[in-house]
Amino acid sequence: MSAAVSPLEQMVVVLARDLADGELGAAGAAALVPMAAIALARELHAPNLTVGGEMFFNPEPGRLYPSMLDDRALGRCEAAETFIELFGHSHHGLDFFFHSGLQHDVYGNINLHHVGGTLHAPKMRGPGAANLSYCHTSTRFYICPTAHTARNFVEKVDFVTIPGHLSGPEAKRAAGLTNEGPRLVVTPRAVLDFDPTTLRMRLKSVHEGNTPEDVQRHTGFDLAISGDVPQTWPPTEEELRVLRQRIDTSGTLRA
Amino acid sequence: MSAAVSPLEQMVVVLARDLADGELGAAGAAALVPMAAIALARELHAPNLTVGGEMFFNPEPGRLYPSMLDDRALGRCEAAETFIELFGHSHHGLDFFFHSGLQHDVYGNINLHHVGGTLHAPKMRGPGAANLSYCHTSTRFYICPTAHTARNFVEKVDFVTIPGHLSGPEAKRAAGLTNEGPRLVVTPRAVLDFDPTTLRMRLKSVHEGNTPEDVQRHTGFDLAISGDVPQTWPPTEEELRVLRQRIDTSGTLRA
Amino acid sequence: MEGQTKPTRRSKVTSLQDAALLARGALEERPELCLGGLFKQSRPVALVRALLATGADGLHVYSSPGAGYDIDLMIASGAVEQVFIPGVTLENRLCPNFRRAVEAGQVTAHALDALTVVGGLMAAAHGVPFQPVDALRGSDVLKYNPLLREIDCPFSGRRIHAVGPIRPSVTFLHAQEADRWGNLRHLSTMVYADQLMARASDMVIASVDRIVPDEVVLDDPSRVTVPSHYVDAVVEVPYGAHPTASFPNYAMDEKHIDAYADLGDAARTGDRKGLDAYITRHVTGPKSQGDYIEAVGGARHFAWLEAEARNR
Amino acid sequence: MEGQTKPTRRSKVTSLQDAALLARGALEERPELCLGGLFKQSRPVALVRALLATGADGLHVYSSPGAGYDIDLMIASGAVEQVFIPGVTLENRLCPNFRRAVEAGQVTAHALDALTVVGGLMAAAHGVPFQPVDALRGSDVLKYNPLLREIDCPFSGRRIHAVGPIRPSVTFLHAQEADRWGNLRHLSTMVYADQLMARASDMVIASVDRIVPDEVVLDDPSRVTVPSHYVDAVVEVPYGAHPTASFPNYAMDEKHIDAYADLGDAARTGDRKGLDAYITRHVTGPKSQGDYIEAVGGARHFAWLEAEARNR
Repeated sequence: MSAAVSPLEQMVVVLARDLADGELGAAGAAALVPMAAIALARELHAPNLTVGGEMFFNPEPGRLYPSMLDDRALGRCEAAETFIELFGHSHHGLDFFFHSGLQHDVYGNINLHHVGGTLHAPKMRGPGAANLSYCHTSTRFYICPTAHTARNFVEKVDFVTIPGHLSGPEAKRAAGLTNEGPRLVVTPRAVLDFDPTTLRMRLKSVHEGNTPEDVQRHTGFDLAISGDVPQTWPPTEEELRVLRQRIDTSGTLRA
Repeated sequence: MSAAVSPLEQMVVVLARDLADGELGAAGAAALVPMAAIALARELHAPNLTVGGEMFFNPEPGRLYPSMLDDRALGRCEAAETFIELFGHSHHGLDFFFHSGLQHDVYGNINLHHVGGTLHAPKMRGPGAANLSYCHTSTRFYICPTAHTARNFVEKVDFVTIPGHLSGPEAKRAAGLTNEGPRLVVTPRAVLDFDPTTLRMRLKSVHEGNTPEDVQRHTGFDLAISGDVPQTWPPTEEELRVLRQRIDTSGTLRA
Repeated sequence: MEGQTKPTRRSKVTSLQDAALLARGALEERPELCLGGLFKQSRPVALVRALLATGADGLHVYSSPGAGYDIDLMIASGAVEQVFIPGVTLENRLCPNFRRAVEAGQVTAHALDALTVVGGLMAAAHGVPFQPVDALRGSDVLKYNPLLREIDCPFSGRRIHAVGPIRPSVTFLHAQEADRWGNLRHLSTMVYADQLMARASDMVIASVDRIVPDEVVLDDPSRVTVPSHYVDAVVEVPYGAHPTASFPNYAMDEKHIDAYADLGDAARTGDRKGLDAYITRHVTGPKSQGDYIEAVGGARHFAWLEAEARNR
Repeated sequence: MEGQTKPTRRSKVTSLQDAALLARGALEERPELCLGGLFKQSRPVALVRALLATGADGLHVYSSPGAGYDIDLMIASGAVEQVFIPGVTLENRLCPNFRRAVEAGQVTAHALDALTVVGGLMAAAHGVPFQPVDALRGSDVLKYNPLLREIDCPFSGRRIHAVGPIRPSVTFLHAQEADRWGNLRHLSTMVYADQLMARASDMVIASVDRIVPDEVVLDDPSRVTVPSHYVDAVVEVPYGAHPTASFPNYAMDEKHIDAYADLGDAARTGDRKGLDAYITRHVTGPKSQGDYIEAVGGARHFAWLEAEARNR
């Protein structure tokens, strides 16, 4: 591959590796990176992975689209359902889902409603979110914002739109969140996961070209870095070839 | 018209005349006579009458079929829905519906479950019924069995599958049956309606070739006939022409 | 490149016999079987016969809102313990074996209605603990219906009904087409409650008139009535709905059903010979669907049913 | 034969202006408007513009699960009082007028989620007093959501949620085709929540790309997504969804929406001139859809959007 690996390509590859054959999952609202990850997993090791749970099954887009709510992206698919079926999927849950927001906090909670002020007198009003159920009816979810700054990674979100681990194991149990919740946070800079005891976010690996100190500087809470942080395993030749030649044919992930 | 009017044709015409333009209604399980009545009304005076509420809208069968659950009868229609929509129709109600059963009693209650014995130790087990809601969520319904004997018109049904007027105004109110319920009983022999005070069935008119005494003899309860009972208004030339040439093209109602 | 073989997507296409064994296994765990189609249309009869041939018994059978030939045949074969079907009829006549077995106390036929069964399937499909129902009044069915409960409506304050989830262990469906992944296409105008049952059931097995190439599905995804996600196995069975119809491909075989019902009525009044011979000839006897097709009249007979389906 | 004229079936086809006045009248009784489509696809934008041109205000607007350009334009035009839409976004950027008006306290934007709105529409469509919801936990939305209630589940004994019926006064939909009676055909792969909204609403008004002959509907009834029974008026409006898409006929006009959002962002930071000019030019100015089409780029521009819809 001639061109350098882009941060979004690195994100796609990390996420794709974590999806297993035979699973059922959907991309969520910010679909570009998740859809590429799902497509890559299906091409490489998970041909029985089903894209479903958002009213359409197994779309075959000719290229990547920023939104999956586009008939160009999903017009060619295996089935279309309606919101009545989405209601059922939301209750039955998926194996995996993807989320990102205006703010993400140390427990993986996500805010899409407001930054500053209150809900009905916000300093900055966000878009809100449609689906609040998959974060806990699904077995697990991934957080994958396409930016990683000290402003969107904060100690505590101003509003919990999508609950992650709330304020830790006890709060999560009290709220009836019985599934895994957020498993990985994959950003353009790094991969983060959650300490199994405290459920606080921690740095798992940094992408090529980033240092743990860079990531800490762009994160609004203490990552408690101790010891060596490995580098994120870069895309293999094959991952990159399949991604660029068969999925991201228009180079959207490198734009 | 050369051939004599058949009892079923007379039934169709009586029912068609009672359906108004702009109404929404469905034929029910024993669809032959009701579908013909609806079609006749649409041809003659009710072009805006909608056939709907049973998962299909405005079918255009080429001829009459004994069951409407036949794609030959409803394959050509304006829309098909599913049982999810039927669930909604059943709650929202129609303007009219049609019922008939194994037994009909003096209050217009209908039995489709068992004759003799008990539900779980029946002497004779009937088919049961699918839709129990239209009898009261719809504005009114018609009872139109294709036989009229002392065995299927009884003082009291063995099991109330489809409630008519129950045991009269008080029982009806107590059960929360707030709509009109059965309006007319149209049989091969006569037209019957209900005394507005007692809600007991009474003879309204007899079809050509029948006397009030005939009808009473074939009815298992006292019709309390007093005074002259008029003859049912026979089909007009136009009613018969349209019915035979455009609806019952295969002569099923005369078979 | 050894050991690097790319995994491939698994087909869900199987044989009638394997499908029946799959169902049998699940039904031994929990005997709740649901049948798609409606009365004489799109009933999964070949799957029912194959299941009967495995000797299945003690079944609790659901269908909505009505069934006829298939449930009657299952009862005639001794496979059924309880019936949860609002209407059981051949439409032009009663179901003879159903009637006989219920009157003899051999089978329990619950008094139900369509809203209860549909509501229960909706609750299961939606993944909620119950479905409110507010359209049932005055019927004696309400005194016996085992699935319905009265609740205080938290919104209206009134007494209303509710039904808990009906989650069949196995649902049999018949559709006209599927791809090899199990995406079903109903080409008949009516799809009955098939979509709802598929979304409510633990296991779904479908017979289809034919398996179509993947592109047929991808070129018109709106036509897919049951996505493969809900389907566990699909079997290509020519005339798999016979003697019921599979419109627009072939019509119901009313004469066959009537002749069967005559045998059932004879059995009801004491002479079971004809009925037993019927079961041997059509259910336990045929080694394959090809045998069955020959037994009920062969290619010429089906050509006639095909012509009849177009004759509307 | 005088006085004997056979009554004829009434067409539901009307003009954009008459449709807007019909909606306006109903919304003055009860200001609950629901919008079909989803984000940048199949939004009934021409109907929205026509309604805005009547000077409608004080509206409570529903859509599910998300909306963008149209709700933002309605807010920019001062027509909206409350927003009951889970997600409000242009997807690639925030909705500027929505954001400004909510931050300024001029519009109330309720915190909701899709299951609440879909559940409420389901309850209304089904005719039941509420819909159980059992998939919401841990979100702050649950503290504010005005439509959701906690109930004791009579089946599971657990605390679950329930939502009462959402019955919009008027729903605007955009479909690709309809017949003159108002039977709608969505030809896009996705039909969003349009079918549910139609079945839940008191009044439904649809714009379509074209009116088709009766036979088109009768020959393929399974394609009808919203039967005319639910539809009160239908308007043939070329490019009636612009600047959103009407697949497979034309794609979304992303550049138009972005340019609009730039004007909205300018208004948000103090300069409303461009936004006001936009509204005059596109909403209050055009006398007809023909004028609007010219104002946004004319036939050549739409030929490009048509080509883009095929370019996938």
